[in-house]
Amino acid sequence: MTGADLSVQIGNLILNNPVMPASGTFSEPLAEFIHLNDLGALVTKSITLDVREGNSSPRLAETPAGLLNAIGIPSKGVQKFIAETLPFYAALTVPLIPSISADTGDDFARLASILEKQSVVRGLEVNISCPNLEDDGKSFAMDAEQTYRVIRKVRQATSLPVWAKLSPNTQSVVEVALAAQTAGADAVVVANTLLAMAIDVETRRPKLGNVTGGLSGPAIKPIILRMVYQVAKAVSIPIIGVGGIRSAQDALEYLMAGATAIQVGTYNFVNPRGMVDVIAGMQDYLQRHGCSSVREIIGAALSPLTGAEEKQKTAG
Amino acid sequence: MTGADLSVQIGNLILNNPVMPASGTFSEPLAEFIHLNDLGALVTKSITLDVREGNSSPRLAETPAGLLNAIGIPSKGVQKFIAETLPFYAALTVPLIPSISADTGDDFARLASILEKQSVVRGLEVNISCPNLEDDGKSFAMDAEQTYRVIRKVRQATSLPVWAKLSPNTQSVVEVALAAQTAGADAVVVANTLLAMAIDVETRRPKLGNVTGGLSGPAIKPIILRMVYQVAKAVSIPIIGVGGIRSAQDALEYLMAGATAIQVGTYNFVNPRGMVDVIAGMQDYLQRHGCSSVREIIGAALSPLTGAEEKQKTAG
Amino acid sequence: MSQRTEVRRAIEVERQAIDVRQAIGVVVSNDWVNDRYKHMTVCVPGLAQVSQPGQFFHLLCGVASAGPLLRRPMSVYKMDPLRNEIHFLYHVKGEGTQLLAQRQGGDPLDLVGPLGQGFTLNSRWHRVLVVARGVGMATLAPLVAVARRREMAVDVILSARTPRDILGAREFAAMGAHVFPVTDEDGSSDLATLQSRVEALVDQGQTDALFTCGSARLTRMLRDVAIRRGLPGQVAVEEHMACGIGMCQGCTRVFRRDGKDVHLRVCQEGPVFPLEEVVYP
Amino acid sequence: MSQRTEVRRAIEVERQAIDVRQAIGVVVSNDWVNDRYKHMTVCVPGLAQVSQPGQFFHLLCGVASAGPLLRRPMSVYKMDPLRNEIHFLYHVKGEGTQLLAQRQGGDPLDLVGPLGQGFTLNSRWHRVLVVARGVGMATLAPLVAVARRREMAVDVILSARTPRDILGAREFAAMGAHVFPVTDEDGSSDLATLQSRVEALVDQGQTDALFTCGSARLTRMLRDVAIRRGLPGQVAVEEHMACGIGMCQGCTRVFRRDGKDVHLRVCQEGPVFPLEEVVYP
Ligand SMILES: Cc1cc2nc3c(=O)[nH]c(=O)nc-3n(C[C@H](O)[C@H](O)[C@H](O)COP(=O)(O)OP(=O)(O)OC[C@H]3O[C@@H](n4cnc5c(N)ncnc54)[C@H](O)[C@@H]3O)c2cc1C
Ligand SMILES: Cc1cc2nc3c(=O)[nH]c(=O)nc-3n(C[C@H](O)[C@H](O)[C@H](O)COP(=O)(O)OP(=O)(O)OC[C@H]3O[C@@H](n4cnc5c(N)ncnc54)[C@H](O)[C@@H]3O)c2cc1C
Ligand SMILES: Cc1cc2nc3c(=O)[nH]c(=O)nc-3n(C[C@H](O)[C@H](O)[C@H](O)COP(=O)(O)O)c2cc1C
Ligand SMILES: Cc1cc2nc3c(=O)[nH]c(=O)nc-3n(C[C@H](O)[C@H](O)[C@H](O)COP(=O)(O)O)c2cc1C
Ligand code: FES
Ligand code: FES
Repeated sequence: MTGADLSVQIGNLILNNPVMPASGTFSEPLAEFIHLNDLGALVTKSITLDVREGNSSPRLAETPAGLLNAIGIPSKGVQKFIAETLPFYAALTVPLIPSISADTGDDFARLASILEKQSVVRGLEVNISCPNLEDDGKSFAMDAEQTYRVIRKVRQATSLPVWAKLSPNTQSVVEVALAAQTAGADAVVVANTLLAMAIDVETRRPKLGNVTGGLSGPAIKPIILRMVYQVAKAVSIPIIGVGGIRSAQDALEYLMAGATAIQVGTYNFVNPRGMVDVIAGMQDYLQRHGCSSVREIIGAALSPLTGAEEKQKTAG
Repeated sequence: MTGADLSVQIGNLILNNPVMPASGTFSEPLAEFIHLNDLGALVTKSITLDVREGNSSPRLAETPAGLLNAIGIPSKGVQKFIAETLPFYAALTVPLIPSISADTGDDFARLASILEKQSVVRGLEVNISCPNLEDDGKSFAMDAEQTYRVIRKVRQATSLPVWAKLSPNTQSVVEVALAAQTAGADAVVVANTLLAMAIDVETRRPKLGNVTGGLSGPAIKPIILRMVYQVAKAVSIPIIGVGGIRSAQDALEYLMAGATAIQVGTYNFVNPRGMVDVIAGMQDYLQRHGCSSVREIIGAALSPLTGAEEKQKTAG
Repeated sequence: MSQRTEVRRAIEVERQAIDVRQAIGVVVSNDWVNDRYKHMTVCVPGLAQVSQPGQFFHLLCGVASAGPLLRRPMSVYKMDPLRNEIHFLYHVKGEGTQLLAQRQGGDPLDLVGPLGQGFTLNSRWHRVLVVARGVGMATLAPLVAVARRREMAVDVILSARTPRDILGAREFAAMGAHVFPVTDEDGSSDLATLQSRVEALVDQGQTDALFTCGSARLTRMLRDVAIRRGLPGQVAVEEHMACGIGMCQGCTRVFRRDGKDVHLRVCQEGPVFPLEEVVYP
Repeated sequence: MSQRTEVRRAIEVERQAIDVRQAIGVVVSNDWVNDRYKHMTVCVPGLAQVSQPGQFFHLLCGVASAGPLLRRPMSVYKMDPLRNEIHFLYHVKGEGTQLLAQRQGGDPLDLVGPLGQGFTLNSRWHRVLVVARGVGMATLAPLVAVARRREMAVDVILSARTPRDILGAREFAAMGAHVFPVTDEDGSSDLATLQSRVEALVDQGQTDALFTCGSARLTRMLRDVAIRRGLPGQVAVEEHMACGIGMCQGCTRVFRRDGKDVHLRVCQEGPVFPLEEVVYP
C-alpha cells in the first residue's frame, strides 16, 4: 500500500512533509547521517549582515529534560554565507529557508533583499526572537508593534515567503502573531527558546558565560504547545510549531494543536536521525488511523468535543 | 560542632530555616511523614471566600521532568477553613501562612481581614497568579497595575505580613514585582506555574479536563531561577523562590540568585520527606564551605565577578 | 473518618514519632507471568503487617532523577507478613512500569504506603462475587484470599482477551474460590452475556456483596445489578495520581455521597468506594 | 580541510549512501578498574577500523527517555578491529556516567562516532613525550599504542593523586613505553617539579613532540615548554558538548590560529589541537 500524503502547504511553498530542522540546530554535517532531501525543508542557523563571534563560553548547560544555550549568533556574514554555504544547498532539492537576524528593521530588510537574489533560497525565517542579543533577553517579538514594524520592512523588501519566528517570552504571543500576520508574514514559527539560567553552586556563578540563555528541549514542549494552540485559534496563516519535539507523537500533538508543520531542534543533537524517525512515525500513525493525508489531523484538538466523543471520554 | 545558622527574616517574620511547602502541594497528611515543625513556614492551598469544586478531571498530566495540573482552586470556603483546618495548625509552632485567592481585589481584602483575626495566622500569601481561574490563563499578576491595585487593597486590610505570589506568564515580572513592593508587599513569591498543555494523540483531545493547566517541576526551574535573578536586581523586599526544587543544590541556586527563602512544590509528591532532605543538604553545604549562616550565600551570584574569580573561571 | 478525627489523628502523629510509610525495600524477585505482566516481590519490614486488600503503594520507578518525575500507584497483590514481603502484579505499559520491569533481585525500591482505604468485608456475609478484568485481578486477589480465610464462599469471574491472558484461575481455585473464566475470544466476556452470568450467580448463590476494580464498563454494569438486586458492592477506582497521599487534589472524581455530587480523592477517600457512589454520566 | 572540500565531500555523501556513524553496539563488559573508573568494551561492526587515537564517541547514557537529555563524549581508549570492539575508560562522575556504569554485558549502547580530529604522528618523529593526568590517560592510550607500533620511543608521565590512582603504568610498560609515575601524595606532580621533569626528559632524550589532554594547568605548562624548546605539541581539549558533530556551536573555544583569535568547535576542529594554538588568558 502507498502511504498517507504527508505534504503540506505554507504560503505558496509546498513541502513534501511537515518536518524540518529548527534554526541553529542543524548544519551541513547532518548530511553524513540522513538524506537531507527526505526532509520537508531546511532552515539554517540565523545569519547576520556582518561577521559575529557569538557569546563567550561556556555556551551550554544541561537542565532536567532541557538544554540551556547562549550561543548567540556567531555568523560568517551574509556574503561568505552566499559564497561558501549556499553551494552545498544548491545541490539539494529540499527547499532552503535561511534564518536571518539583525539589530534593526532596516538591516533585516537589507538581508532579505540580498538573499532574495539567490535562486536556491526559497523563503526566509525572520528571527525576531533571539533572547541573547539584547539587554535582559528582550527581543522584537516581545512586542506586537515592533514585530509589525520589522516584518513589514522584510515583507516590502522581498517577494519570498516570510516566516516570522516568535518569542515565548512574551505574555501576548497571540497579539504578536496577529501583528506578524497583518504585516504580511506567510507563516509564524512558534517559538524560540525561553529565557532561563542556571547557577553552579560550587563557584556560585552563572553556568553560562552570557549569564542567561535560551531553554529548549522536552521541558518546554507543554508551554510552546499551549502557545501554538492559542495562536491557532486566532490567526489564519500557517503555524510552524517548534519546542521539545523528540518523537512522532510530540510532532502530532503540535499538528493537532493547529500547526501545519513542525521543526525539530535539540533532538537533532541527541539523535542525528531523529527527524527521519519522526517522519516515519507520523506516516505510521496516519496509516494506523486510516488517514489518507496528514492534513486531516491539523487542528484536530481545536474543535469542540462532539456529543459522542464527550460521552466516550467521560465513560472511558 | 553546631551547624550553620539557617534562619532568615522576611518582613518582621523570622523563619527557622528558608524551606517551606509551596501552596497547593502540601496539606495535613504530610505530618505522617515529617515533623512539620522542622520547616521554616507552612503555606496552605489557596482558599477562597466561598465553597468551590475546582476543575473537572483529568486534573493531572505528566510531562518530561514536569507536572501539568489543572486542579483549580477547590475550596471549602474560609469559614470552614477556620473551623476545621486551623485547629490542626494551632497545635504547631511553625508559622502558618494561608494562601488566599479571589476574583476581585475587594474579595482579597475581605479574606485578609477575616483571617487576620485568627491568631494562628502569621502572614498571608496572596495568590494573584493562578493561571486556571480566568480566560486563557490570564491573572492579576500578569499586569503591574492590577498587581498594585490588589496588593494595595490587601495591604490596607491587614497588618499581617503580605507575600505577593507572582506569575511567570508575564514578560514583565520585574515591573510586576516592583508594583507589589510599592503597594506594600513584604515579600514576593516567584513564581506560580507556567501556562501549558498536553494532547492525547489517540483521542486527539487535550489531556486535561480544563484544556490548559499550570506546568511545575524540574522542567521550569531554569526559567523561574532567571526570573528570581532579574527580580533580585530590582527589588529591595525579600524574594521567595519556587519552581522545580528537588534538592539542596536547587534550593541553593535560588538563594544565590537572590532569594531569601524557597518553597518546594511538586517534589513533595515525589518524596514526602523532600523538604527535610533539602534542609539537611543545605546545612551540609554550608558546613562544607565554612559558612556560619545561610545569609552569607543569599544573592552570591548577583555580584559581578572579582578579578581573581574571573581569572580562575577562564583558566579552569 | 470525620474531619475532626482526621485533625486529631494528625496532631497526634505530629507530636509522636513519624510513621514509617516511606521506606526503601529490597526487590526479592521480579518475573514475567505472561508476555505483558510481571510479578514483583519486595522485602520491606513492617509494611505487609499493616496492608489491607485494596490499598496501594506509590512506587518510585526510576533511579535518582532518571525516569519519570512522579511515582506510580500499584495495588498490593499479596502481603506476606511472615517474610516481610509485599507483592505487586503489574502490566508493563509505559515509561514507569518499563523501568520497574528492569529491577532485579537485590535492587532497592523506594515505596510509600500502604495508602488509601481498602475493601471492607462484613462479617455477616457468607458469599461474595468478585469480577476482575485483566490486571484488575491483582487488586482483587488479596480480597479473595482474606474472604476465603474468613470462610466466605467466593465466586470469581475472570475476564480477559484470550484464555491465555486469564490470570490467577489456578491460584484462586487453590484458595477454594469458584472461578469462572470469560474471554473476548469466545464472546463470553461481552457485557450483556456477562451481566446475565452475574445475575444468574447472584440469583442462585445468595450473594451478599459484589466487588470489582478498574474497568468503567464492568463497574457500571455491576453497579446497576447491585442497585436492582439491593446488594452492597465495592469498586477499586483508578485515577491518575501525583502525591497519592491526599495533598494535591489531582486524583479527585465526582461521587454521589449523601445525596450530593462531591469531589473525592481517589487516593485518600478511595481507591475503594461503594458501588452505588460511582457516577458515570 | 578547506571550506570548499568540506562542501564537496558533504554533497558526495548526500548523493551516495549514508555513513554508518550512528550505531547500536552491544556491551561486552563493563568493569571497575579502581573505585572511580570503569572500563567498558562495546562490540560494534566497522567502527574500530576507522577510529583514530584522540577521536571520541558520543554516547547515549540512559535508556529511551530516562536519563539525561544529552549524549556524553568519551574518547576511544582502545580499538580492536579484529573483534570489532571499541573500549572506553571513564570516570563515574555524574548522572550520565552513573547510568553508563549500570550497563551490563549484552545490553545495547547507542553511539555516534568516531568523531573529531585525532592526534597526528609525523613519520619523521623518533621520540614523543606524553603527559597524562587521571582519566586523561584514556584519551592518550591509543596514541601511545600507535606510536609504539610505529617504533617510536615513548616517554609517558602519569600523574595522579596517589600511587593507587595511577592507571596504565603496567599497560604502557608492556607496550615498551618508558613510564614515569608522579603523584600529589609525594609532591612529584607539583607543577614546578613536573616542569623540570619534562624539561629534563626533553633535553636528554631528543623528544620530537609533546602530547597531553584535558587539564588546563598541564596544558599551559607544556605549551610553554614546547614554545621555549621549539617543539610541536598536541592537546586533546574537553568542552561541554551538545551535538558533538559540529552543528550547535556550543563547544567552541577561542584558539590562536594564523595569528588571529578564532572560535573553533572542539568537537569538529578538535578535540585535538596544536599546543601553540591554545589560549589561556
Ligand atoms: C490505586 C491504583 C492501583 C493500581 N494498581 C495497579 C496494579 O496492581 N497493577 C497494574 O498493572 N496497574 C495498576 N494501576 C495502574 C498503574 O498505576 C498504571 O498502569 C501505571 O501508572 C502506568 O505507568 P507507566 O508509566 O508505565 O504508563 P504511562 O502510560 O506511561 O503513564 C503515563 C501517565 O499516566 C498515568 N497512568 C497511566 N495509566 C494509569 C492508570 N490506569 N491509573 C492511574 N494513572 C495512570 C501514570 O501515572 C503516568 O502519569 C493502579 C492504579 C491505581 C490508581
Ligand atoms: C572529547 C571528550 C572526550 C572525553 N573523554 C573522556 C574519557 O575518555 N573518559 C572520561 O572519563 N571522561 C571523558 N570526557 C569527559 C566526559 O565527557 C564527562 O566526564 C562526562 O560527560 C560527565 O558526564 P556526567 O553526566 O557523568 O557528569 P555531570 O557532571 O553530571 O555532567 C553534567 C554536564 O556537564 C557535562 N560535562 C561534565 N564534565 C564534562 C567534561 N569534562 N567535558 C565535557 N562535558 C562535561 C556533561 O556533558 C553534562 O552536560 C571527555 C570529554 C570530551 C569533551
Ligand atoms: C544550540 C541552539 C542554537 C539555536 N540557534 C538559533 C538561531 O540561530 N536562530 C533561531 O531562530 N533559533 C535558534 N535556536 C532555537 C531553535 O531554533 C528552537 O526554536 C528551540 O531550540 C526550540 O526547539 P527544540 O526544543 O526542539 O530545541 C537555537 C537553539 C539551540 C538549542
Ligand atoms: C497540584 C498543584 C496545585 C497547586 N495549587 C496552587 C494554589 O492553590 N495556589 C498557588 O498559589 N499555587 C499553587 N500551585 C503552584 C505551586 O505553589 C508552585 O508555585 C509551583 O508548583 C512551582 O513549584 P514546583 O515546581 O516546586 O512545584 C500548585 C501546584 C501544583 C503542582
Ligand atoms: S493523588 Fe494527590 S490527592 Fe490524590
Ligand atoms: S558540540 Fe555541537 S558544535 Fe560541537
